[in-house]
Amino acid sequence: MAGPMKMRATVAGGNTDVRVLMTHPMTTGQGGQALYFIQNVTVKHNGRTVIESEISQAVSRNPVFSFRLKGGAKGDTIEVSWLDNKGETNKIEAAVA
Amino acid sequence: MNRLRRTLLGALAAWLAKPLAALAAWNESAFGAKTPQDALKGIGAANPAPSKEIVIDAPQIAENGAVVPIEITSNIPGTSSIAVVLEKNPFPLAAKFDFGEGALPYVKLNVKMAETADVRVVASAGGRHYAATREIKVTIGGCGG
Amino acid sequence: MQRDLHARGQATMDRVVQDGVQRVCTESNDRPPAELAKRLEADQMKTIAFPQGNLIGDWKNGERIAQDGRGLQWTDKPGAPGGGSCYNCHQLSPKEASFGTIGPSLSRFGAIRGNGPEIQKYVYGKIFNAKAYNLCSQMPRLGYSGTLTEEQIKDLVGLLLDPASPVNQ
Amino acid sequence: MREIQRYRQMVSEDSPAELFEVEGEALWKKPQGPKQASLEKCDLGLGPGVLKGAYAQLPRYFKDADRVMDLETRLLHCMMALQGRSREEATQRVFGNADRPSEMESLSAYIATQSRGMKMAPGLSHPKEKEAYELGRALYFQRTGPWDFACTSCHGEESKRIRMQALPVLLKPEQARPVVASWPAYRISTSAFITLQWRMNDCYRQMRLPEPAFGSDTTVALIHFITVTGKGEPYRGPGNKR
Repeated sequence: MAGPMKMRATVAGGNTDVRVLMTHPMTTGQGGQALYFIQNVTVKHNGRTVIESEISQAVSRNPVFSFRLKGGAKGDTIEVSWLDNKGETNKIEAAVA
Repeated sequence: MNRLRRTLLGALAAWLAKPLAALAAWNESAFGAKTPQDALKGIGAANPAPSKEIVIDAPQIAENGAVVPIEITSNIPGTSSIAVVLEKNPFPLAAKFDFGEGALPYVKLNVKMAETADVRVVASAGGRHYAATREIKVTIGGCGG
Repeated sequence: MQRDLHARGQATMDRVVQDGVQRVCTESNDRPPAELAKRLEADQMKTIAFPQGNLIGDWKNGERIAQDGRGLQWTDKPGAPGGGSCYNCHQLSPKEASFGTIGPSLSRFGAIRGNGPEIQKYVYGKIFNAKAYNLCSQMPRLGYSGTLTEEQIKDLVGLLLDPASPVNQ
Repeated sequence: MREIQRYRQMVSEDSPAELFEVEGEALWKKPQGPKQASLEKCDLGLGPGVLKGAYAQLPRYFKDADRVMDLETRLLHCMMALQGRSREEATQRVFGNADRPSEMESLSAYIATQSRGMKMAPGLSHPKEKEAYELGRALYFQRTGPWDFACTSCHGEESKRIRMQALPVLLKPEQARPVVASWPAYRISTSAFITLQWRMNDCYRQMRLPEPAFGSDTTVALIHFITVTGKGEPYRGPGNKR
């Protein structure tokens, strides 16, 4: 089961700062743990994909990312989703403040 | 009967899961590479040119290798992707971000580092590749109990 | 504390009861009257059974014991060999950058003081029962409390005094 | 050391601590126990259900329980009183881990956050509050156990550290203030959320003492003593620990 996510998106200096938190163990497969990690993180601005990323098990547990989007206005929709190596997904949507 | 049903359900689940996984790309050969060179080859960015236009903001010393914060900004015009390579990790490629029209080539993330090592950031712009490195010392302070 | 604490694993309730040294140190805020301190230190000295002969053990094993912070906790296996937790409070080998500062640096301890029988005896005794030398020292009585064995303390003496030990490089 | 400070600063800017608030909010509102009640009517000192600023005024004396309580002890009281749960059941798993935080940890994250920016002002007017403070102070100096430790053994002298970890002298307001303002917290080394009841419990473990009961007068008194010593600091947690 995917744990909670949190996100904050704010307009600053004509751009939109996005900070997103994800609950995930991000285990490396070493020391008897399973290899279990988020592989893809996608950021959408008003439904349009603006950032696509591939990440490895080297990203820390409970990943936190900050991104910067061009422009943006209060009330715009930001969506961040992830997909892990077991095919589980989660996403969060928030309005720009 | 039951077994047959389970098999059919399993096949159905596998079939359903497939297109989902196929939707997102994950560069298995680059992320599975065991040397920084192979990792860069894997993302098609072998031999990047050194650049001062990539700014890596990270502490020189990380108290705990499990959480090493790295903030990256590329000032190279037209930067379309940023890759993070942790030179001494067993699998050096940690992340690759592709920025579309609506995003600035900026990212902040936390990574795990096995030991004191260089962090190499490779930015791609207009089909060319640029790199900057920064050393981060990792002191994993042990404690009793 | 008697009411609020409960035994868990090897951490039994008798541990909550203060002994004479602990009571004097608590009541005097670790500054006991000199006369009383002297008398109690002499009592503590009697608890130390100094082994005969050379007290310098294997410094390599001593280094492992100095690194190990386990022993006597409710999460530790009863009877398993404990550690000395030395690096928690002291600087020892220059190779270990993660050391504490509650106790003095012991870097080059033997190189400065030599390793004759007198200093061997002092180091053994200090580790066995630090309260025999300074009544309200913050250092645990590692031998007296049953944390370390005679053999382990000798290995720690080796870590501090053996000229080949990294402490003396 | 300046680079270590910078490291801590960067890590605290992007702390996963906030993730625990989400679960805490759900637990606050979830009907549980024989009475199938939520905790939404729990009085943390400012009236039933008032969360804003409540953490900043704990520990304090509660008339209905006739004792001083810290946040976790009060939550346990509400679980028993409002939800009809037994002490045994409610305290079965008070300290969780990275994979599964405990109910207390998530609730602490959710509630403490809502005191951000408010000055820490634990109760100190009721006789029982003064009593708890004095007991906490006495316990801070009490040397006992096979290793002869008191809190002062590690937290008694200036500028000392265990391994690389700096040790605050919690008798000094200027050193207690930042501590009080940042608990509970996310612990980087274990990826778990930790509370002050956990901190007391684990200090006693490392002091080689028997285990203190959750929410006992001993742990509450120590937490109260430290919080009173560090009072006046605006709350800025949940923070980050090593």
